Amino acid sequence: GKKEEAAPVEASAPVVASKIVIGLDDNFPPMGFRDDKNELVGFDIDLAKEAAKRIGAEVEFKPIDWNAKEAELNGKRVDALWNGLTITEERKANIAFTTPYLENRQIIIVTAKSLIKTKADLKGKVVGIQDGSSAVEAVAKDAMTAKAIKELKKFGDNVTALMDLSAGRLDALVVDEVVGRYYTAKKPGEYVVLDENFGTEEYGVGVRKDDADLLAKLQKALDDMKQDGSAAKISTQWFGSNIVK
Amino acid sequence: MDYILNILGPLIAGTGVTLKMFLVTIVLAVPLGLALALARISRFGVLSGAVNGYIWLMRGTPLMLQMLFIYFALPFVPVIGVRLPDFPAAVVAFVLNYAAYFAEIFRAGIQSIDRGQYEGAKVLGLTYAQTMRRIVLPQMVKRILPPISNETITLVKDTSLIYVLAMNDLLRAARGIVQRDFTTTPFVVAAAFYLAMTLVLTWGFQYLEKRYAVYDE
Amino acid sequence: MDYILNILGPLIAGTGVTLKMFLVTIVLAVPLGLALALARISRFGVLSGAVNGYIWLMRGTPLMLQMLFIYFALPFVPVIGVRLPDFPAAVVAFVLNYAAYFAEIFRAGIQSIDRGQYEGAKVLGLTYAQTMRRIVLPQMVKRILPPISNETITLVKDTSLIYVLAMNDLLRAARGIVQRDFTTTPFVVAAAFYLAMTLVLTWGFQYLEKRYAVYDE
Amino acid sequence: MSNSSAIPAMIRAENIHKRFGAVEVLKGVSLTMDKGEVIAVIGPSGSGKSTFLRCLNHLEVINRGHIEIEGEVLASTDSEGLCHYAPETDVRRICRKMGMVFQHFNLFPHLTVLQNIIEAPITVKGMKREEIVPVAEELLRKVGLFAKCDSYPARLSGGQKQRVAIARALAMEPDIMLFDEPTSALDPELTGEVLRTMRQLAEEHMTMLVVTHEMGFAREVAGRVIFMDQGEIVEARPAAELFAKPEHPRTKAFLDNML
Amino acid sequence: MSNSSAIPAMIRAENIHKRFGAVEVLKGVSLTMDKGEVIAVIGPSGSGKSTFLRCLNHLEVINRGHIEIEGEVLASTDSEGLCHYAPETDVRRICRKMGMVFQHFNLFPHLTVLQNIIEAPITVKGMKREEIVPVAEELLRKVGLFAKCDSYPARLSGGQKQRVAIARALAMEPDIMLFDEPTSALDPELTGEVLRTMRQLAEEHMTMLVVTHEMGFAREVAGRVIFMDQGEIVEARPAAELFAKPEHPRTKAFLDNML
Ligand SMILES: Nc1ncnc2c1ncn2[C@@H]1O[C@H](COP(=O)(O)OP(=O)(O)OP(=O)(O)O)[C@@H](O)[C@H]1O
Ligand SMILES: Nc1ncnc2c1ncn2[C@@H]1O[C@H](COP(=O)(O)OP(=O)(O)OP(=O)(O)O)[C@@H](O)[C@H]1O
Ligand SMILES: [Mg+2]
Ligand SMILES: [Mg+2]
Repeated sequence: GKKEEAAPVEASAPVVASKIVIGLDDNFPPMGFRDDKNELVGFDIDLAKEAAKRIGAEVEFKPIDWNAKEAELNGKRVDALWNGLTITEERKANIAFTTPYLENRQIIIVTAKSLIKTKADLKGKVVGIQDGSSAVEAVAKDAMTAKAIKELKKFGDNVTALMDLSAGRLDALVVDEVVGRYYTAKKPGEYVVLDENFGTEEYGVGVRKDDADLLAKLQKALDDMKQDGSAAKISTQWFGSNIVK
Repeated sequence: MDYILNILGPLIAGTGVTLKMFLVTIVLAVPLGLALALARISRFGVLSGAVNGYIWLMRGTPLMLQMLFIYFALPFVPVIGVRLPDFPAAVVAFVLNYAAYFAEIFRAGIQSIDRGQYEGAKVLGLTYAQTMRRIVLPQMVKRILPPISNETITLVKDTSLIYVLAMNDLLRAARGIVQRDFTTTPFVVAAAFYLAMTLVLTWGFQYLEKRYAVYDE
Repeated sequence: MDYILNILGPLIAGTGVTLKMFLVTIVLAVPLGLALALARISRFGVLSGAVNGYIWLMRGTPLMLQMLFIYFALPFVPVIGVRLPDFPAAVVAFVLNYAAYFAEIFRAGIQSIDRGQYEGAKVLGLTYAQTMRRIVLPQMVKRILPPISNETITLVKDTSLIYVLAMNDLLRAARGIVQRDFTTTPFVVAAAFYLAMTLVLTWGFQYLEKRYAVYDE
Repeated sequence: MSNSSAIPAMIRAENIHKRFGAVEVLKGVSLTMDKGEVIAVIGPSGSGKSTFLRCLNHLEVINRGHIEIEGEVLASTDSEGLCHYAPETDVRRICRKMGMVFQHFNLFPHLTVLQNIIEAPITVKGMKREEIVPVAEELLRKVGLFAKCDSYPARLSGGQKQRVAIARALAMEPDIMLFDEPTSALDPELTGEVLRTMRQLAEEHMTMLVVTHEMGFAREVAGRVIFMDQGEIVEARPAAELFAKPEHPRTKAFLDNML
Repeated sequence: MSNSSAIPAMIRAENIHKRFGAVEVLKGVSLTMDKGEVIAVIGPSGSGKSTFLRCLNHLEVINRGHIEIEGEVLASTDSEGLCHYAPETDVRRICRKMGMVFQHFNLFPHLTVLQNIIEAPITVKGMKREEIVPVAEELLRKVGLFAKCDSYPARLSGGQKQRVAIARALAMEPDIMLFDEPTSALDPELTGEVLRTMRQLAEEHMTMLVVTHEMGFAREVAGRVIFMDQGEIVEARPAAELFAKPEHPRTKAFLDNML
């Protein structure tokens, strides 16, 4: 009986998106995470709420395993991915993106005592990244450095990687700037962000490729929010300045 | 200390998820396991063989894969395919998996009952079903308490696997806070919670063992 | 089919990690578990109590937390603190954890040996150590094969926990490819690999059970 | 064969054959037993005594032969040598006419003495607790164990267990009692109590078929004694005769060894 | 008390007291046994026969009293009533002078018959396999079980198991053999073989202390018979005398019940 159930979803989704289910990694501060009351908060959360309001749709945030984001989206378990989702060529094959709303760099974090000052110093070193994050592709793209480093360790999350960095088993960590800055701010003086990075990339909201209607609506809402300054306000609230693009 | 009080909220919520998962699994997997065990020892070769294969498959592959399969792949399977939300999907996977483990324990327990008990019941005129219900299964319970207790304690911790479906059980709640606050204190608190749950279970099973100790064998 | 051949490389590498983890754990945890079991049943109350507490702690908290503790927190513990690389840290955690489970199985096995066996050995002049080595332990092996077999099969799948220390076991290798290629085929292949490993283990234990069946009890 | 107007035999077994794998354990055993008769079956270990008893109440399935209990056919063999049993519900009903007491008691360890006795009357006969409890208590008084009503079997001595087993069988009101070496798992001292109970049953004209090693009991209580060896009945005669002068040399050798 | 110039008694037990919790099971039992003597211990169940035997070879620890084996002190009680045992290695050496045969055989199920017998001589005495195997084979021939050398105990009948147990004890060349109801777990038919083996040992002048229910054996083989009841020795007299006219009414009542 599953076909009957699935059919109305397909039929109704493009017409009126009365409710948008947004998939996110709820362990991804400061974009989306849980506060002490166990409620979802974060920059992307606020942004998405505002956008939904403008579309006139109800919004539901559904925590997903970030590793399974494509399956969640295309299995119609969520309608949009909105959680610091980097726009990449590979992902474009499976996901339709809005235009970028944030610019992000893949920064390199080392300990304060570290002798590593440049990308070149990573030669022969052990470098960590979060598995499934866009840092994986960013490092892979820089073939020269990728070849030079001794080992690329893929961690389940960035905190484990940072702890390993502190423990000295890891020499450097490549991570999204927004995330990296969040953590380094928690332990002032312990970490240093290198000047060089693994490139700039852009965050966008992802929807199913056949869901053109939702994409258009989200795009319009985002554009409006950028223009009337409400996006800037949210950014200032979370990052202390407006970094929205 | 204040910090611990602050994070207690999400951790208690996580414990709720863990307990809910645990209880629902136990309540469903035990009867299913018993049914599988009875099918496994039945005289119908086909049934017994099928159950045997099922048990092998369930015990031979990781529970995580089973869960991912039921969540993501099942909707595309013809006929039986159904798209389950996360909690029901996790429950189905856990129940199917643990029922296989329980079935093996039940089977061993049933088979450890002396043939004399069956013969004693038979000469009194009890049917096979009556013999099972009134004579064999009640005696089995006593014998399987230790392995069931083990499996149950394992289940408490196994529930944390539901993180792959992004549900916030105790362990994942703790990881969430660790990532938010960049400190390992939540892990220590979570460990204490797990120990407490294990302790309660251990006591529960000790009580049961004592109750069943009124008769020796 | 071609696709499966393509992804076989990383999956086989992952299987290697899984097997290495599995074998090292078994080889170390079995003797440690035996030592713990003997300590547990010894007449020295303090030793027995300490081991009891250890087993409770190890079985009561998630292996993942134990692994994180040994990897990250152990270096800061005074005296015994040591900073272990990932594989050794995982091995230590697995061995300490599984030794606790094995210890309980061994203890139950030893205690199931009839008192008459000890008395028979004693009147012949065997010391306690000789009685254990020559009479009790060899008989125990036969009885513990089924639970040990269960635990071992569980271990094969448990090894996938080492992903938290960023190691690429079979399951994680499969997940990696799934994410990269956006297809679930690698999971199916991984499941087949797990089934194969389980099958080999099952056969191995069946062989052992047959060998020990030369004597009944 | 059985004529409905005559009083049917309690047990009529004819030409029973039983194989375990390739080994023929019963090679054509026949026995007819009348109401109130007490028959003792003796013979060396492995001669098939237990197997014969177990064939009578369907604990073993025979390969050939004919079994009738109180005129009802349990199993029969057709002209082509195929053995047929009655339908399952009939088999269960017919077998309920026979109570059985095992060498190892086979009490239910998780039930108290009283519960052991009332279990089958309630479950099988559908009796009410209030009906059967007084009966059970009466039976326990009879075997001298009323005080042990609420004990679990593990707390009883072997002799006490066996007497509970007898009471349990009697609670189903069987017409025939089968005993398979009821005292051979007991210490010699505890044997007496059980034999006393069995003697009492015989005095009340219970039909009893008893496999036993207790020659004293066989001599005093049994009307007929059957000597089995190697799957056959070698001699079947009144007890006094058989013990006084056994006809067959095998019987003689066996009795010499036992006494 | 024991004079080193005289031949010491094989067993000298004096005033043995043994409590289990609050229950006093042995209330001052004394016995002196000379070389080559065969003594049977009889008495009702629970009278302390097994406990007494087990105290002699340190399977139970006494609370009070004095035990000497071939002149060596195993346990003694000082003037303040405290009981002392010899050092552990001495205890082990002294107890090795006594072989013991249990009611339930206690054979090692994972070892073949031959391995059961050679295990202790190799492990305890450090003998070589080549030395002990011929001895073991000789012993097995003696008890009539040479053909079963490579069988596992589970494949043997009860009587065979018990004879292996006897051979196993003899392989350690004890000076004294203790038997605790060696035939009471056996079918009556299988008892004979074991009793024959024990008779043979008695004929070879082995010193034997035998707890038994076999009155026939006690009467024929034992020099003295000891009747125990409620933790005390009630009567200890030559076998013929005790059976012919027991002095004590308790002995008489017991014998009447048994025969
Ligand atoms: N289930 C079985 N499978 C195979 N052989 C069996 C089975 N039950 C009995 N036998 C064999 O059948 C033969 C007769 O056994 P049965 O138990 O009837 O003898 P018995 O006269 O009762 O002996 P005992 O006095 O030792 O009880 C024996 O050789 C026995 O080994
Ligand atoms: N380990 C024990 N703990 C407590 N009580 C015991 C223990 N062993 C024996 N007893 C008790 O001591 C008493 C004497 O027992 P023992 O076994 O010596 O008697 P017995 O004369 O050998 O009897 P039987 O003929 O039944 O073997 C009994 O009442 C028994 O219940
Ligand atoms: Mg029999
Ligand atoms: Mg005794």
